Amino acid sequence: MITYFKNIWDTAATVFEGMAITLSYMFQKPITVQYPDRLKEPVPHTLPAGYRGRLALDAELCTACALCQKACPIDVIDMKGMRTEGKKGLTLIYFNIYHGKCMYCNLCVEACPAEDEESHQTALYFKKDFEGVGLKSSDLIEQFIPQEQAKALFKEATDFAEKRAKEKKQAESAPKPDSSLKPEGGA
Amino acid sequence: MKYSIDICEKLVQLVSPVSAEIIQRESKMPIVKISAQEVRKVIQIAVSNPGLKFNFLNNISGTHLTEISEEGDIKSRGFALLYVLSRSDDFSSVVIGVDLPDLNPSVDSIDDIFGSANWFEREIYDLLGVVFNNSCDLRRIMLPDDWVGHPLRKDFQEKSSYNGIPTTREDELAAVRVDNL
Amino acid sequence: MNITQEDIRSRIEINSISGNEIEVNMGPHHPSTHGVIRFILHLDGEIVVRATPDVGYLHRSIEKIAEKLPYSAFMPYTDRVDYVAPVNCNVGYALAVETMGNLEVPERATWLRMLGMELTRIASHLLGVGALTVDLGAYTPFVHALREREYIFDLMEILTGTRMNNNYVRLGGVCQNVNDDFFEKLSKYLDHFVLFLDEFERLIGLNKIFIERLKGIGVVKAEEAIHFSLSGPNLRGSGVQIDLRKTDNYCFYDQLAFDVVVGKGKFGVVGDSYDRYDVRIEEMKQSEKLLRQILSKIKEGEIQAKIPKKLILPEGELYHRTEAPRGELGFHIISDGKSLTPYRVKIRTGSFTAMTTLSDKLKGMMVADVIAYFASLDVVAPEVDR
Amino acid sequence: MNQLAYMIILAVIYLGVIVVTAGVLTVVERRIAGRMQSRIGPNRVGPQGAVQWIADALKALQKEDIIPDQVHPFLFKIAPYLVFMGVFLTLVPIPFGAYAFMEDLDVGIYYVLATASFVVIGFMIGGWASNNKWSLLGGMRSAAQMISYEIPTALAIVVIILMAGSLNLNKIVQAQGALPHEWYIFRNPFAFIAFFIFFISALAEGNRVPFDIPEAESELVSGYNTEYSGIRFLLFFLAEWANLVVIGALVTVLFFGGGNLGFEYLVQLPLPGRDPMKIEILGFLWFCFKTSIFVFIIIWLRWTLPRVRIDQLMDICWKYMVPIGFFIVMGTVLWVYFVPDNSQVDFITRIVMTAISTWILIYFVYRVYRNLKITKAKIHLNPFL
Repeated sequence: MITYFKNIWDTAATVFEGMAITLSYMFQKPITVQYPDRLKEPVPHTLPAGYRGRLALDAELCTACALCQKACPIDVIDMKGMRTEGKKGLTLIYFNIYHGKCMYCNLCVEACPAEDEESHQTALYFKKDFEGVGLKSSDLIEQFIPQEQAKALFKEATDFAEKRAKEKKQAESAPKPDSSLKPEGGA
Repeated sequence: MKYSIDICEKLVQLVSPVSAEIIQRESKMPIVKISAQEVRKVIQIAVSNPGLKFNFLNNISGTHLTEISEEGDIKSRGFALLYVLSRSDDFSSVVIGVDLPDLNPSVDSIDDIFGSANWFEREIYDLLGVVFNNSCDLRRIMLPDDWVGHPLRKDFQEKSSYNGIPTTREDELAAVRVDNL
Repeated sequence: MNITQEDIRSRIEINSISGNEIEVNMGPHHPSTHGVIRFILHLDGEIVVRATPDVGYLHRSIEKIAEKLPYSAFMPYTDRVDYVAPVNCNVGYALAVETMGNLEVPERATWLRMLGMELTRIASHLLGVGALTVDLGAYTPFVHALREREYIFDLMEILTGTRMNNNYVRLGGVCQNVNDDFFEKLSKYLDHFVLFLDEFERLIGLNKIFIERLKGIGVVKAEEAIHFSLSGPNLRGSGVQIDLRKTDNYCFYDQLAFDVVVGKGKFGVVGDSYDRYDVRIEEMKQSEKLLRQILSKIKEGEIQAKIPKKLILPEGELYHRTEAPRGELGFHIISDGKSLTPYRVKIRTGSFTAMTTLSDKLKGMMVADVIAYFASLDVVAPEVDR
Repeated sequence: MNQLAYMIILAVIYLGVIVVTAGVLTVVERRIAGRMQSRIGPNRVGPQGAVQWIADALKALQKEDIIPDQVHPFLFKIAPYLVFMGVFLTLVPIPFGAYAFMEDLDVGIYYVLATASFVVIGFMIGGWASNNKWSLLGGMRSAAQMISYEIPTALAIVVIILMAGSLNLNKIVQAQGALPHEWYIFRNPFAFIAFFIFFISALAEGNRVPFDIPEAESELVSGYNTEYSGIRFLLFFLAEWANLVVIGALVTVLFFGGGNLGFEYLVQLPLPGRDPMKIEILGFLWFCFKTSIFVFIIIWLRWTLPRVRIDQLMDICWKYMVPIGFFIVMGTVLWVYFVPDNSQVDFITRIVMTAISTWILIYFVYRVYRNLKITKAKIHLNPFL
C-alpha cells in the first residue's frame, strides 16, 4: 500500500522537478546562431588555426615532388611534374584535386616539404572555407593550373623530352668520334 | 599487455596429452599452437580448469595464409585461426593459434561454450570460408546470402558487377587529366 | 504483480503463444536502430516471440582495405571504424602498431592522445545517453546532450583541426600541437559540464517514468555478460569490475587516479538497462576527473617521434586492446616482415559482441522494451559491420 | 429555413476559427519547444514565424495524396474526417465566455464525452485500413488507450456534476465565481484531485506525451498515420492540435470557472427563430487567457517527459486513476451532503485550498530560479529573436 502512494509521490515530484528545469530554459538565451545572415562575426574568423577547411595549392611554391599524391590513401590529388626547357628540376604541368572524395585527413599537407619562410604555410594547405559546396558535380574537381595553360605546358614538356631523347640517341649511336675529341678537351 | 609466457607453459602442461608448442616465445604475444582437431578440448580445459579459468572470449580472428609460388602468383597454403581468451578477474589473456589445411578448412565450433563465439564464427565463415562443424547457426553475416566467394581471401577476384550493379566507379579525375586530352 | 519477462518466455517455450505471429521488419530504415541494422521480429500482439538481427548494411570491408595501405595511410580509416569515438580508435591502432614495431612516443604526445581520448569518450557517452532518452520519447534531454557535444566539438576543432573524423593520431605521436588558451577553454568547459550533468540527472535520470521504462528491462547478469563477452559499460553495468585502462594500463593511465564504475542496481536489478545508463553517466564524471588530472600533468615537449618513412614491422602478430567508449577495441595485426602493408588487420569492437546477446534477450520482450534495451546497449552500426 | 442557413454560417465560421487556432498553435508549440531546447524555432516566415503554419499547410496541400494499393479505399479515406469530426464536434456546447456560442445543450457534458469516442473509431479505422503492420499496431494501441481513459474522465466529470447540480456547461460556469477561491478546483480536496485525474486522462485522450503511444515515433515509426500523406495527413495533424484547444477549454470550463467575471458585458445578436446569441466580450478574453495557460502546460509536458509503455499506461488507468476516481466521487457525495454551499466550513476549506495551491506555485517558481542559479545561466527574457 505504501509503494502505491510512494509511486504517486515520486512521479509527481520528479515531473515537478523536470518541468522546473525545462521552464528555466525558457529564460535563457538560445545558443543556436542564425547562420547565413544574422551573425555577430563571419564564421572564418571563429575557426581555429589548424582548421581543415578545403584543400588549396600555392602553385609558385610547389616543387611538383608528388609526395602529396603518394601520401593520399584515396588518390584525391592528381598532379604531374615534368622537366621543361631551361628550368632545373620539375615544373608543375597540372594539379587537380577532387574535393568530392577528399576526407580531410591532413596526410597530404603533412607530407608537403615546400614551406613558405615567414608564414610557415606549406604549398598545399587547408583554407578556412568550411562550406565546401559546389553547384555541379564537375565543380568538385578543382584545377589549380588552368586547363589551357596545363595543355601548353604539357606540349612544351613532351617536345623537350623528345628533343632530349633524340640528343641522347645521337650520343649513343655515334659515341666513337666524340670520345676521341673528349680526351684532349678533358686534360 | 597481459600476455605472459608462464601462462602458456601452464596451459601446455595441463593439456599434456595434446601436442601443443609455443611459438613467438620472445615476442610480446606468445601463441600456443595446437592442431585443428583438439580446438574444442583445449578451450574446454582453458575455461573449466580451476588453475586457468579463462572464461572470457575476447576475439576469434581468421587469416588466409599464402606464399608466392615460382611464377609469382599467389598460392594459398591454408588458414590460421586465433582465439584470444582472458580471465574475468584480472583480465590476463592467453592466445591459442590453429592452422587449417587449404582445401575445405573446417574446425569444431565453440558457440556452446561462449555465447558470442557464434557471431565471430559466422563472420569468419562469411568472409574467409572456414566451416565450423555442428555450429548452432552458420550463415553469412555481412554479405548478402547469394554472394559468391569469400572477400578476405588473398586470391579473391572481385567481379565487375553484382546483380547488375557495377562495383567500380569511373575515375572522374582521368576525364580532366591533360595527358589524355 | 505485473507479468515478468521470465514467465512470458516460459509461455513462449511451451509455444502456447506462437501460431498467430506477424512478421515485422524493424529496420534497416528505422528511427531507433542507431544506424543501419535490421531486426526481423515475429510479434504476437506486442510481445516479441522471435527476433533475428540482420547486419551488414554498413560493411565497408575496412579490414580488406587495410591489407592494401601502408601503416600510416590506414589511420584515417580507423576514424570510420567507430565514427562516434574517432580518437579512441586512432589511438588503439597506433598503440598496436607501435608496440609491434616498438616505436617510442614522446611524453607530451601521449598526454595529448589521452586528452583527445577522454574528451571523445564524453562526447560518445553523451550521444549514447541522449539517443537512449530520445528512444524513450523524451526529446529535450537529447537536444541538451547534443548541445554539450557541440561544445566538445568546438574544443576538438582547436585540438585536432576538425569536429569529427579528426585523424588526430600519427604513428609515434600526434599531428598538431596545441597552445595554452586551449587548456583554459577546456577547464572552463569542464566546470560547466559538471553542472550540466547534475541538471541532466535531475531532468531525466531520476524521472519516475524514465526509471520505470528502464528498470528491470533486459537484465544481463554477470556470468551472462561474460558468457556473451560484453565489454565496456555494458559489462560494467552487469557488475563485472573490468576496465582495460586499469587492467592493461596503456598510455599513462597508471599515473592517474580514477575508479572503475560498476552497476549497483540503484532502482532495479543489477545489470538492467538503467544500470548501463547509470554507468555511462558515472563514467562521464570519471572522464571529467581524468581530464582535470591530465591538464595538471601535461608539460611542454616534442609531439612527434622520428619514425622511418618506409615502416616495415618485424614478422609476427599481436592482438592489442584498448578501452573504447563502447567496450574493448582490439586490433589484431599480422605482418609478414617484408612488405610495407600489414598482412592482415582484424578489428574487434564492443558493439559486435553486444549484438550477440540480442536474439536471446529480445524473446518475450514488448516492442517498446526492444527499443529501450537496444538503446541501453549503445550499439552503433559501423562498429558492428566494419 | 433561415435557421438552418444561420447554423451553416455559424459552423463555417467556427471551422475557420478552429483551423486557424490549430494552425497557429503548431507554430507556437515549435517556438516553445525551441526555447525549451535552447534553440530558436521557426522565426523566418512572416514576422517571428507567424505565417509559418500557412506555409506548412500549403506545402502539405500540394504534396501528392498517395493512396497505397491493397488499402481499403473507403475506410482509408474516411478515417481522417472521422477524427477531425470527433474533435470539432466537442466544441459545440463549450461556453466561450459566460454563454455558449453554438448551442446551449442541457446535456452538455455527456455530449462532449460521446463525441470524443468518434476519434477512437477514426484512429482504429485509419490504423487497420492502411494495410501496414506498424499502423495496425498503432491503431490497436490507440483503441486500448482511449477507450480505457474515458472512464477516469467520466468519473472526474461526475464530481463536477455533483457540485454543480446540472449537466449544462453554462450553468456550471455560472455556478463558479470569478475569484480563485470560488472555482470548483478549490471547492473541496476531492475536486482538487479530480482536476489532476481529468487533466491526465484528457492528455491520454488527446494522445499527448507521456501517452502518445499510438504514434510513438521511436517504436512504431509513426503509428496509424504512417501511410497518410498530403491533405489526409494534414487533417490528422490539425485534429491533434485542435484537441489541445478542446482539452484546455474543457479544463477551464469545468475547474477554473472559464469566462465568469462576476459582471457581464453582454452583446446580444438577434437570431431569427431562436433566442438571441449572447456574446460576452470580456468573459471571452478571460476564457482565452485561461485556456492558453493550459495549452502551454500541455505543450510544456510534451517536451519534458518520456513516453510510457503500453502496459504501464494500462496500469496507470486501471490501478491508479479508476480507484482514485471512485474514491473522489464518494468523497464529493459525502462532502456535498454534509457541507452546504457557502457555509462557514466550506469557506474555510476554499481559502485553505487556494493558499496551498499558491504556496505550491511559489515553490515551483523558486525551483525554476534555483535551477537558473545552479547552472549559472545568463537570464534572457526577450521572447522575440
